[in-house]
Amino acid sequence: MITLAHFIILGAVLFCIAVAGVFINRKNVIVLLMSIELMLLAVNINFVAFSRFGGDVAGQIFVFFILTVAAAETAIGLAILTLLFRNRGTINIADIDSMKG
Amino acid sequence: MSNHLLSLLIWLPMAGAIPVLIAGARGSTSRWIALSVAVATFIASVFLLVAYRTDGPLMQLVESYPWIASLHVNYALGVDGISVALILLTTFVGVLVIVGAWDVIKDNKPHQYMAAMLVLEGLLVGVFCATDALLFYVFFEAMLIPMFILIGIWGGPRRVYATLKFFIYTFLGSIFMLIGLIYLYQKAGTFDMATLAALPLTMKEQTWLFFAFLIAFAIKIPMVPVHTWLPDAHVEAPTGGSVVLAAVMLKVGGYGFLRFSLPIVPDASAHYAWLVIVLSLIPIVYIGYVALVQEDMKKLVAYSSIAHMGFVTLGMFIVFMLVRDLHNFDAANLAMQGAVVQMMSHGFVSGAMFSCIGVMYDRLHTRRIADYGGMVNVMPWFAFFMVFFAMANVGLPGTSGFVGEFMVILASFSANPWIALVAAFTLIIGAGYTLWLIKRVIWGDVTSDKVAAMKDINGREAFVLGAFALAVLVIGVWPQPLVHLMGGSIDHLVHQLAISKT
Amino acid sequence: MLSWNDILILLPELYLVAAVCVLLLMDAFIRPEQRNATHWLAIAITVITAFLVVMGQPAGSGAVAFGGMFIRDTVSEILNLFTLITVILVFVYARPYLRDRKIWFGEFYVLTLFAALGVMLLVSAGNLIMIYLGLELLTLSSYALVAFHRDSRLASESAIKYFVLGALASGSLLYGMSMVYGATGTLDLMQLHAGALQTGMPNLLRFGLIFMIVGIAFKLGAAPFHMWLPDVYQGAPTASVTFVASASKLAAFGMAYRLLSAFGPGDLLHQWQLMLAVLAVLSLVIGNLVAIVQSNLKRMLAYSTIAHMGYLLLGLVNATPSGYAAALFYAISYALMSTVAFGVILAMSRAGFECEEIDDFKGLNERSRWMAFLMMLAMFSLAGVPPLFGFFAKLLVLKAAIDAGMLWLAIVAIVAAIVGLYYYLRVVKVMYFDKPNEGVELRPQADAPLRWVLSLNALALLGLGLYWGPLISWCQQAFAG
Amino acid sequence: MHQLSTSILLIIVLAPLAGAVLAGFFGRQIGRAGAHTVTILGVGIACALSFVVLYQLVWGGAANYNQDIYTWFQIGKFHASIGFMIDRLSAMMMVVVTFVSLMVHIYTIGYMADDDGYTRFFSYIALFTFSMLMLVMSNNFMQLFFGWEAVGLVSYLLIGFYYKRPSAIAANLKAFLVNRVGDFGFVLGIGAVLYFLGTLDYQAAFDHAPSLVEQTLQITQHTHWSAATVIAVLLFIGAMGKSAQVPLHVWLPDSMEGPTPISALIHAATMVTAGIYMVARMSPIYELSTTALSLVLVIGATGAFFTGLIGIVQNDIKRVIAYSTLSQLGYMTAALGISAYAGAVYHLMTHAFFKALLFLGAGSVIIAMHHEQDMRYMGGLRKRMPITYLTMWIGSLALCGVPFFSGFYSKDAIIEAVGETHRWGATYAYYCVLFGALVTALYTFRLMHLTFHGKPRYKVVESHGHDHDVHVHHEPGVLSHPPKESPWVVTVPLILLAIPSLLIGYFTAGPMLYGTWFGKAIHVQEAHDVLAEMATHFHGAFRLGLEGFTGWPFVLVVLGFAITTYVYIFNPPMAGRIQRMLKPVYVVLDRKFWFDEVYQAVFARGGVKLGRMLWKAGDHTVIDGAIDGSASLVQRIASGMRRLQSGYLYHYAFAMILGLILLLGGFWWFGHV
Repeated sequence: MITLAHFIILGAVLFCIAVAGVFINRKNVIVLLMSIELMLLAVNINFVAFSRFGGDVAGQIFVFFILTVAAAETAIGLAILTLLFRNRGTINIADIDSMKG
Repeated sequence: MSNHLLSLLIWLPMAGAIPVLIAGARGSTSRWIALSVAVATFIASVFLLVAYRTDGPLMQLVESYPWIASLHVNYALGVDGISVALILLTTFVGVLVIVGAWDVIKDNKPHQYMAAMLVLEGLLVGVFCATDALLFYVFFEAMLIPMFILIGIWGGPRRVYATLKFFIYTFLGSIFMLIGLIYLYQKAGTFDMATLAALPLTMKEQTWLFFAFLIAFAIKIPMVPVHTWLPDAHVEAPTGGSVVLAAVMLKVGGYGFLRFSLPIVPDASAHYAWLVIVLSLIPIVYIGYVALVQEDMKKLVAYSSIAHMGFVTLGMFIVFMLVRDLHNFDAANLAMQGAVVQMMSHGFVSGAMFSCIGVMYDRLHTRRIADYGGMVNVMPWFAFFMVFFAMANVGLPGTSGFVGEFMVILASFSANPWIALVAAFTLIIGAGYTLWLIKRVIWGDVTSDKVAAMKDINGREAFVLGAFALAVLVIGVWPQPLVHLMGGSIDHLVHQLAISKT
Repeated sequence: MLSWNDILILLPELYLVAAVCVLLLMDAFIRPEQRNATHWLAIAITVITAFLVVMGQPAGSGAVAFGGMFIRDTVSEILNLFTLITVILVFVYARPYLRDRKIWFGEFYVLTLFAALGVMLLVSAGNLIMIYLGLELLTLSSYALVAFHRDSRLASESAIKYFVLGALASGSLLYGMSMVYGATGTLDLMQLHAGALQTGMPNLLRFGLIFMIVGIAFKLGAAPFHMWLPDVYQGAPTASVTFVASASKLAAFGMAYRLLSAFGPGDLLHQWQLMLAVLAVLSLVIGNLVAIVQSNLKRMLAYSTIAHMGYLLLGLVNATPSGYAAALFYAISYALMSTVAFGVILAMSRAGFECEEIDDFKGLNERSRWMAFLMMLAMFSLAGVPPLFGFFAKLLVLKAAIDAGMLWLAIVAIVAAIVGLYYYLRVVKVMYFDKPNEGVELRPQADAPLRWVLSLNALALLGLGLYWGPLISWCQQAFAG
Repeated sequence: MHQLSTSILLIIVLAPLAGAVLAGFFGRQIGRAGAHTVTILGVGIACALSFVVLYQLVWGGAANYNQDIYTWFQIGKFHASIGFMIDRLSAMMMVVVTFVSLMVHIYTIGYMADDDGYTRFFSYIALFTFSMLMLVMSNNFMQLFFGWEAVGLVSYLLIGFYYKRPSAIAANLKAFLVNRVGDFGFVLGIGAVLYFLGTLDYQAAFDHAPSLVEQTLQITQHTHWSAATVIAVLLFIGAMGKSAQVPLHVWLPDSMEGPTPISALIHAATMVTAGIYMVARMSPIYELSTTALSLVLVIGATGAFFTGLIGIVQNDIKRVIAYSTLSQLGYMTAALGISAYAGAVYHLMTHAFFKALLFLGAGSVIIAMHHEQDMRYMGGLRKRMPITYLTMWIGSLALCGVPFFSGFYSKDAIIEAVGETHRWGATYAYYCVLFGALVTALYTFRLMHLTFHGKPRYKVVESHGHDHDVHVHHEPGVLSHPPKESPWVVTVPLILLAIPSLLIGYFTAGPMLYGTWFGKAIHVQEAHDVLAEMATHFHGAFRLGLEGFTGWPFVLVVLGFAITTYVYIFNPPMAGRIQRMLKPVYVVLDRKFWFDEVYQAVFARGGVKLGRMLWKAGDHTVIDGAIDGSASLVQRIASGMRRLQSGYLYHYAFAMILGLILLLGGFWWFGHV
């Protein structure tokens, strides 16, 4: 029997993987975008699960919005990425440190 | 007009700063405007003397308008005898610093200098007549800005260090007071100072508040060990800045004690009076010795200011011993009068001393004692003034410097002879550092060609020094009018202090 | 379901959407030389929106539209109004800057107005979904604004940093929302309190709250979620930063207020109060300390923002109407102060000269007395020196903290203020006490609207300092009842 | 009984002040003659009116005057005012002050004729006269202190009159500071008066004085000091400063740096006796404390003998007289100490005349010697300046207390009275004052011999023109002109002073010393009244004079005369031999008991060293160190913290995660409550 707890744990695991991806990854900005996408998916799983088990449809509607916004977000992310590559010739995270302190 | 006399005194100089700035740096227009504004303010302040009735109610010429209605904060002004005296001091000095700076900063943004002075004057008057604690605080803090600018732009080589130190030090002190005021507001629901003075407070609350106030005013006045900003600020400040700083701004600290520490937290003040007394006595001896070895004239006078202001706090806090332990109200009145008269007198004397140093500095561009010597040979009139003010600084009877010290020493003998003993030590050490300075600077043979080429004071300088000298002499020879002016207010305060609030 | 009334309530936002679309279209058809038309039209749109905001204000405690999705009350009115005012300021200040750098495109206006729309939706949200949508509209537009200078290495770097961290933060916010939804079964802010009271999963609720606070703190820029702020302020075009520093702080306050107050009184309240207190302390300390060692003025202002958000949190911590009012007052004052500071930077910069190093301001008083004076007003106001506006804002938040029984927090705040004083004074020192750099031409832009509006903006700091009674009454009234 | 007129009293005070102001501020306009005219006029009026006042009081039947002129301050019941108390004591002082002052004014015309600071000098001495009158005419402690300090100020200015001389400006600083040590006690004394008696008014204070007996001052838990003793001792500390009592006497010899007329006026005749006058005035208080009186007695007697000893080895003619003044002040103080206030004041008066005479005479010699003051280069002047010589002799004999001279009546009375007293310390004091008479004779006759007798030891080189204006000697004892008698403006005052020096004792000793001439101005308890006891043996001044020839003091004076005459007239090399023989003693005296050296080391250099230490260690290291240190600490922490902002995205993200964990952890710890 798959309970709510399983979904929540799955969501939490995905969220943690996503977060880990953001700060452990030191190479590529693309991977960051993927991690962010993953994080939103974790959230979506949570919403859907709560919606389903709570018998309230609002959560699932929220998920639609999240998916839509995520698409826009990714678009902007990729646009910035392009810009970055154009200006600096690299998308290596470890190289992006001209401002600090 | 008399209904809005206080507002006029505050806002006239501040508004006057605007045309001064507009008039610009060229020519003397801006200076003439500044001078006429300052003179007008002084004349207006003389009307205070006419309007103020010594037998009248405690706070007079009251103005009160809601400022922040929803917080019950008022633009509330009023004066008692002490305020009147201090306002007169402020406006008097205000005229003299503008005259004193007339030619001196001619080439370095004179209009900004004059404007800053006028703004400062207005704010200082504001401090002395605010009867709402928040309004007081606003004036109290705001005057840091023009002073900061004055020292920073027209100051000496280390002006930046000095002015930052001055600003941060003072800000540090006052912001603790702000916390205390907010706490009081929370209790009383108002910033009205008279209400706060009547507010019952437990001993614990009073203790916290007392220290909050103490930090603020101890730094301002200043007391050991938070005094080190003063010598630095004085040394670097332009002459006018030093004069205002010493003559009026330090008084704000003493005035703060009178208006906040004493009436609002009398029990904690009484309980910790010993602390303040010790902190007042230490400078009299410690600072006296430190002043003795200064090589910079301004630093020496700055240190002597600290020692003299020790008498102010001493006088204010032995009141508690006198009224609470000994029930000697006459001596308490004497002590309090002494403290306030000392404030006035120090205003004139230190202002004059700094003006004298300014006169020398303008000619030789150095403040080192060793660079001078034998001034009496080349500048006899100047020497006359300098020696006169030195004698006032020493507290010679017949000068104002004597009156306050004498009263405080007499009163403190009634409180505790040992306190008087230490306080009276100033007679020796004060004479030591002041007259040694005079010996090295004024007397002796001319020490260098540069000194030999110095010209005696001109009419403008003579006017400034003469005005100071007149004030010093009048108070010294006949202090009764001043004493009478403040008598009712001080008596009321002293009686208020006898009553416990807990 | 959909009624005319709902439309009327939402009229300013609806108008703005439509007008911005028109603006976008129009801009596509004009030649670059005619950009002024876009400029003035954008300003006109903003003014009209602001007018609608003020006129459309329903009496009393507010109105609700779209089944509780949208709340129009005095809080949203105040926030909307000041957001729109800052937008106008941004437009006026930015024009010469953008023109000099040849990035004077219509998109700037469109993006800024969309961001403003995001703010308006966010602060009027009555539902978690609306919060999210408003927030994303604001942030996505902001990302683009930050990256607006396409050829700038620093701008793209700051954009990517902003983007990644911002996405992380909104992920966290959403994750928190999902848990709150799970625990309470509702997305409606008005029912959240009731849901929280009868929840069967209090721990889940608390977890959710914490994750949401991360999102809020990020938006505010409170430590330790502040890391994006210095880099964005430094790297992004000053024109964009002006918006990010002012309007989006108003938005952040609105979001924090909507979300946190929704939980209502009770156990949870104490927890988020305490958490905000911790964040406040960290922000005050880190912001004020690190600002001291900055040499770049924009970066210094970034750290100063962090510190100021610490003060703002002092008001929120109080969690009573008067505390919220203090925080709102603070947010407004901060928005007005930072626009002046950035406005002066914008006014002093020229093509090839960003005028963003503190040393660039050396001897400004000798070159431009008026600009130096305006900057001085901003600095003293930021430092909290009376009689300027910033002081009274500080006064109120300190009072709020003390009223909340957190005297220690107030003392931390004032100690931090003393430390903070130093770097503001340093700017004044540089302008007034130092000699100008040799060979550097320090001259403000000759743009008349810029000069006039900037002067007005700066003098408002003084004016509102001298007479801030109506404003605080308004703020208090917003939260009363 | 009629009242003295207030306006007359005011004129007495204000006339010299007006002169001083005119001469001081308008010296350039009115010129030299104008300056001396206005000041002499002012002081002359004061002098004449003082005589009038004295006449009215003594013979005219006027009542004592005690009125306030104006209120200085009124705080609660405390009242300070400017006012006058005129009784015979103050009237006598007024006469002495104005008379001597007038003489000095006239004398100055001659003495300062060549000086650049002519008008300034007249302004100062007129100002001094004003101050001194304020002091003696005061009716309250505040004004007393005013006068007290004002005379100190003028003294300061006059000692430093030749401000180009380093020694002069060192001396005036020293004088002021040492006086301030005394004032330190004096102010506290006034504080004590106010505390115990609740008033600053003389009359009220004296009326309440008996209540002091029951009052004490708690010093520590178990120590209580008698109120009268406290007041008396504190006030006496003031007198020690002003009247140069051991150990605060060090300033007076150095004060001889000032021009000679003021040495006569201020540092011999009037100002230095202010302390004596003050104690006499306070007699109702002093009478209540024998402890304090014993202290006064011992200090006075010590000064009378030991400072006189130093005078024997001095070579500077003015310094000899200065030490003589110290010694005579010791006599007066000793007289106070045995409750013989009248004796002290009486000696004060006679001393004022003969000591002023001696100083002015010395000044006359100095003019003649072209400002050479070293007696080793004088000698044989008696023929060249007969008037000076003669008047100096009168002064000397008066000083030594040779019968019938004024000094005899006052000084012998003191010696005898000390001998008659049984107060603690009186025996010691008696031997001090008795052998003080021998010492007096030794230095006085040594001075006379060295100056006027024997062969001239100066050389006259009449060569290069008229450079005597510049008073430069390339070599000591070399004069460009032979010495000659001074002009009449100098000699007339000498003569006018010689008359009272010679006669006044004979005519006034009866009433003033042994009678009740002072009336209630001086209060002595019956048990203490040694003078009254002596009065029972008094049968007229003439008989007293005759008896004087058989007294011990006269024997000692003769002995002193014999020794000095032998040593300095008949056997001059003997002086050097004695000096070598008594080398240790000589060194002690020559070094003046090392007072100056010790003070210099401990107070002057020690103070500077202490100040420097406090400044560097306290202000700089500790306080500023703490402030600058905390500033740089903040800076360092900030630099450390900025490194956290590494610029790397993953660090930023990590910080956010840490923040999240922090909040979660906080929830874990506190959330379960």
